[in-house]
Amino acid sequence: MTQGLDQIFVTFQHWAVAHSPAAVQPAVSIVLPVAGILILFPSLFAITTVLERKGLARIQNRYGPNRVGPYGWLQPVADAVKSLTKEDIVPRTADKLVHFLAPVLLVTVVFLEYAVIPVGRNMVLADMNSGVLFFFAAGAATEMSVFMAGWSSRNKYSLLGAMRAVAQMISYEAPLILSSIAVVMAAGSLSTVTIVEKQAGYSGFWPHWYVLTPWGLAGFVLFAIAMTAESNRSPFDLPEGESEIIAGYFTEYSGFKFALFFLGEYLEMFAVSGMAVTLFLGGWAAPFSFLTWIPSWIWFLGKVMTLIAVFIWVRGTLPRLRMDQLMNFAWKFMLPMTLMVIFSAGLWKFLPSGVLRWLICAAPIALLYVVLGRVLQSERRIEKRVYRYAE
Amino acid sequence: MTAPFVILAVVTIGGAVAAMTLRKLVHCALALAVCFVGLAGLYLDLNAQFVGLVQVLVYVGAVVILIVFAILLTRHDELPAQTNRTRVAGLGVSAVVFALLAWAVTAGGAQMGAAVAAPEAAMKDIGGALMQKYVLPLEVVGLLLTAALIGAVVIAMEEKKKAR
Amino acid sequence: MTPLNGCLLVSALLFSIGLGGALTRRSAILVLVGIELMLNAANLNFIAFWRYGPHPEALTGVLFVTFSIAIAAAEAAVGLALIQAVYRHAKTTDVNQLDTMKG
Amino acid sequence: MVWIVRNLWLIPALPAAAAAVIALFRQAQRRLAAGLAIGTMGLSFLMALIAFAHMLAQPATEYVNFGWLQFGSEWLKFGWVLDPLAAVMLVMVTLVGLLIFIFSIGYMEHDENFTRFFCFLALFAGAMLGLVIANNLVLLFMCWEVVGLTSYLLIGFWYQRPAAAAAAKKAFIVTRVGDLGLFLGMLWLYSLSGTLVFYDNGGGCLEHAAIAAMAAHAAALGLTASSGIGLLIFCGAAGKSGQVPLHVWLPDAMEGPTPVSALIHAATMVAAGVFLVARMYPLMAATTNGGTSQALEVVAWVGAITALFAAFIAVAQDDIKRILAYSTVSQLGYMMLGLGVGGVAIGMFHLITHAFFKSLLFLGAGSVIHGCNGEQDIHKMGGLRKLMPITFATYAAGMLALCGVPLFAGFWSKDEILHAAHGWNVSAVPYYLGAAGALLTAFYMTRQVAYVFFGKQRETSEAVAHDAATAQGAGAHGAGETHESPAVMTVPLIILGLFATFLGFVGTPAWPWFQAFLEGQHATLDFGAFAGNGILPLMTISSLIVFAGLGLAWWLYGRRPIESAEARDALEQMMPGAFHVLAKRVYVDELYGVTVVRLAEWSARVMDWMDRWVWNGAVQAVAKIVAGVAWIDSSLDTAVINSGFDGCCEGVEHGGRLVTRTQSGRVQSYLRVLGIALIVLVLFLYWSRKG
Repeated sequence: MTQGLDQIFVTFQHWAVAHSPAAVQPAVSIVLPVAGILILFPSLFAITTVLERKGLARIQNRYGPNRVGPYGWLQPVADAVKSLTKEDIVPRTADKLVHFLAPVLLVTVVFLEYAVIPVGRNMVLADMNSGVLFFFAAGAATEMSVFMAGWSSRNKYSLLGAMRAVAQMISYEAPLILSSIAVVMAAGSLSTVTIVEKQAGYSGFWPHWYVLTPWGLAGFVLFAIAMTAESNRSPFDLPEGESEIIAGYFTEYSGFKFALFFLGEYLEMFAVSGMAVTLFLGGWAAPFSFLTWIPSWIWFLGKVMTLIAVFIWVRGTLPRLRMDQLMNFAWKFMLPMTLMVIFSAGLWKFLPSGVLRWLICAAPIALLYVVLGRVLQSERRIEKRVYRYAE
Repeated sequence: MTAPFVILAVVTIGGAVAAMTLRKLVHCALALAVCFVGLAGLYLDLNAQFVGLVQVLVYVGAVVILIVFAILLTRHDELPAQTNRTRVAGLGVSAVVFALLAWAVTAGGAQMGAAVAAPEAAMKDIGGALMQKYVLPLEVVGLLLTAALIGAVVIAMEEKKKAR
Repeated sequence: MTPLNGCLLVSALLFSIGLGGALTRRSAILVLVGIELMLNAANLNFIAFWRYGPHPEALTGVLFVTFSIAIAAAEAAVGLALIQAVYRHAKTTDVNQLDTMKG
Repeated sequence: MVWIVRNLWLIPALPAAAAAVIALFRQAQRRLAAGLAIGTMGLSFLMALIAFAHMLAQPATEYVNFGWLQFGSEWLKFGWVLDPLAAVMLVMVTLVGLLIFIFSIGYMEHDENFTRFFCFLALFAGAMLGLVIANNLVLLFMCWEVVGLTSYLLIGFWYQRPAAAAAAKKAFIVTRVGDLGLFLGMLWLYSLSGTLVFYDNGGGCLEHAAIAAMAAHAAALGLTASSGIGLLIFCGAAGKSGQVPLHVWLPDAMEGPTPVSALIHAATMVAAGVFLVARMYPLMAATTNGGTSQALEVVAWVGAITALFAAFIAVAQDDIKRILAYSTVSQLGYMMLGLGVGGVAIGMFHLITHAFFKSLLFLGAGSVIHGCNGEQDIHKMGGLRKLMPITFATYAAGMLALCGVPLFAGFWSKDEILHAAHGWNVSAVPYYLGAAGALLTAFYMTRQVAYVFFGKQRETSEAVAHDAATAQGAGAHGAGETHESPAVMTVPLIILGLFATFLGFVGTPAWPWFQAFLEGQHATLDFGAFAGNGILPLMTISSLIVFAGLGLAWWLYGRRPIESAEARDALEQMMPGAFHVLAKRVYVDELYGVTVVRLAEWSARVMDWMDRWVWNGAVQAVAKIVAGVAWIDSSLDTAVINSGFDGCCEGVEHGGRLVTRTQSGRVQSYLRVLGIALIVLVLFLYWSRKG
């Protein structure tokens, strides 16, 4: 029973392939899962927008959307209708082709990233030899679309926003990739499926997730910070800092293209969350051995949504950073920390297991954290804020 | 000569031609990105998965972005076209080079490699080779990248106006 | 035409396009782009020879290209930094006007 | 091998490393420099104590050797040795050094070159400790020279003063004379024994096999080889330890800062000569028949003569430090005498006690000078007993110990030397010389104390201001009242005073613990030993001599308080001629001036003449010939070769002008040429393959 439920989508795919004409069988076996992804994540996007607006509203002590449908749950439908029917305005001086291509490229590339994320047991589009690499390569292409959007709009704010976004994404790509290298080292593979399989299995009822090791924990935190920045989410959302540069690189976008950017951003968020889950949180594996009867895809989606909830929570809590703080943080703090995480993962691999190994591997990370904290703080004098009032 | 190869080759060459002929520099850079993606596709088609993905990651994700930054930071007016003489000379030289190379390929490359069984470049093997046989080049490349990083920063850094 | 020859021809074409660009375009950045193209043409050759060569298990071509990409990244960074510095100095990136060594 | 022996090298290495680090400091980093020097010295002291304790538990000769460098098939081995001798020296040097370092903080506090001073001091300490533990004569010689270098640097520390610079040079050159002997001795020793390692599993040069061979080997002039080598080595020792006739540098060395005088020119470096003799004692004492060797005879005679000679000069000196310097020379003579007549233990015992009380006296003198704002003339002091009570008390303890008043440290050690001299089977004269020296010692010390601490204050404030202005450094912090020194200076004085008073009890005839320790035996307490061997009568006699000296001096100087600084010396009134000769230091310097220096000057003049006329003439002649040949050559060149060459040059220039046109500075034209070159290259390769 549980087995059946777990593999229900796989079984359905096999069934569909088996019952289609032989000529289209390969096409069907490819199209079906792609269609699954194309349906699943945009609908998650719709749900998430409502969740986010409601969650933020609660944090800010107001109601949030509550007019459309029961408790406002049909709000995304209204949003979709609105953006589809709005006039698509393109600035006269804009580079029209590039202006059009930018959102399309973004969504395309982000969808590509889902190819290597295992959504459940046996549920991955392409079990690539170097899946993690593919994921980051595709992610690197999103920078191009951001730049195209900003440049083609012929708007200073757009261009500034694009430059900021690209600088930020490049800067945080380094810690993002480096912190995942620790996992790659530990798993001995770049394949996402293998990485998840390495984390399956339990000691007693306790899982073998990488987040439960010292380097994994530090790596996960670093990865989470970097992926927040990579997906331009608060508190790293300066590229669209409305108080300074209106809406950043999509200032000149409206209607459906704007919706595509919006969709792209959320899909990117789901994708990196999915990657974080895959790398550190055991992918689709259940957190405790006595919970394995719940289907794997439910676990995966649950973990992703938990991370999304954290994203929303962080967005409602933290203020936006300044540009120089952002860069300093990436290069002076995140980068050394990730390097130390890699070192610690190497140590972990060669030490015999036990409490001592935990402590030895945690020590360099903690030490570097303290040292970096001291060094970086020593540069600036933290003083009590002084208020000055006009006469 | 499979269909994917032909398509990717056309994309690559088209991107390259566009990158070298378009008037607007940013368009050139974007065309260059297209060319690099096509090349990455060619690598994947040739079973070199790792290299293909690295090509995208490094060239599209970094080099093209770098070029774009350089273009935006060196704000300039549209440059007038080359004089005819230089253009003809340059195109002539490159055409002769191509003719020579194509002739060399068609005349001399035939004895090697009709279809061979696709070799496997497993990530593990590449990693092993990098860490064992090629560990010294790897370290040297690391050093080179560090030096290039520092050098690029030093060169491009705004010269401080001498105070006092 | 064998697949290898196809690859080599594409690579030769790519090389010639890069060379032609580097010879005719006036912007220093595009000259650099042309050089990048030539480099990539060489990389394509390596991969093609690795794929169709007698000893693919040695991985030489793949590794060479990996190193070459790393070096190309460094080269691009330094080259563009140089163009920046030159631009700041001469207020142009036209290679035809950058013909003096005096500062 | 225990830890301390394996790591004995750390004892010299620590201060030496500190010196290297301090050398990098800026002048302003005074506390850091002093802290580092004192800290490393303290660590060395602790390690020396451990080494000493180790020796105490198991007296033995332990050593570590390692190959340093290879030439041919020979290995030059370096290493260190720990035996009771080295252990005692280590403790003494580190303790005295530590105290003097601390004292220096106070003494040098106003000097702008404070860090440099500590750098030199630490370097000195490192080299001295290295000298003590060296297990190789080469290593010892290297340390010996470094010690000499630091001595030079520190004497000339106030190099702005011509006197200091001259004194530094003098010290360096005079000791070099002795070092030449030492070096010759080393060469001879190496040629005979084939090794300069002291102890090396029976293969060392101080071990039985080598010694026996050298004692049997006869050299010229009726000397055995071992005695010859011993005498040459003694030359070095005499230079370092200021034995007659090489003593002239030591009094002048007092131009250096007082802590330097205390550390280097009283306690440690000058004792290095004595230590060297003690270290080489097996070689020096070696005979085939068991009698007294010729080398030791010379040592004893030189020592005895020095002891008396220097004591005479000390009687008539005015400078507080100069008196102490001559006293040091005299006492070093006693040590040599002790070594010559009695053996290692007797000489070393006096070395150790002397190190403590003489450094105490020097530091006390330093304290006095510091307190009197740089004044050094004893005539201008006086009455300091009340103004500087701590200094006075400790100085008195040191003075009594030096005079050999019964129960003080100096009494036991000096008495032992006299006792050994009395029993010497070669001659009785050294004993009488020593006894006379003891009388004079008591006399001049009492004179000095009477001048400095008793009577009434004689200096005028004007003189103080003048002296303070001229004497840079020492106490040059402006004119002020005579005052007691700060605690950082008095505490080392008190510690040294305690040692000076009580240290002698480790080596009394009744309980000769020290001597036994050095000889690796066990000491027993036996009061009966006083009775035997004529000890008690001799002790009584020497006590009487001492008291006679004290009384005589007190009668001359202490009876009436000395009233004014210009008053003539009591002794001068009695015997003006003799006093004058002594005050001029028996004209030894002048003698050297008319003999050695004049000779050197004369030979230099001869060389100059030779250089100017003989060699220069030859060189000039050769130069003229060469110039003539060159002229012929050059005319050939201009006439024949140049015209052809000019033509070539013009051709090249034209060609260059043509080629220059291709260098337009345009990148793309270069690239184009490259492309064409590529085409040509491919075609060339193709054709060459075909052909």
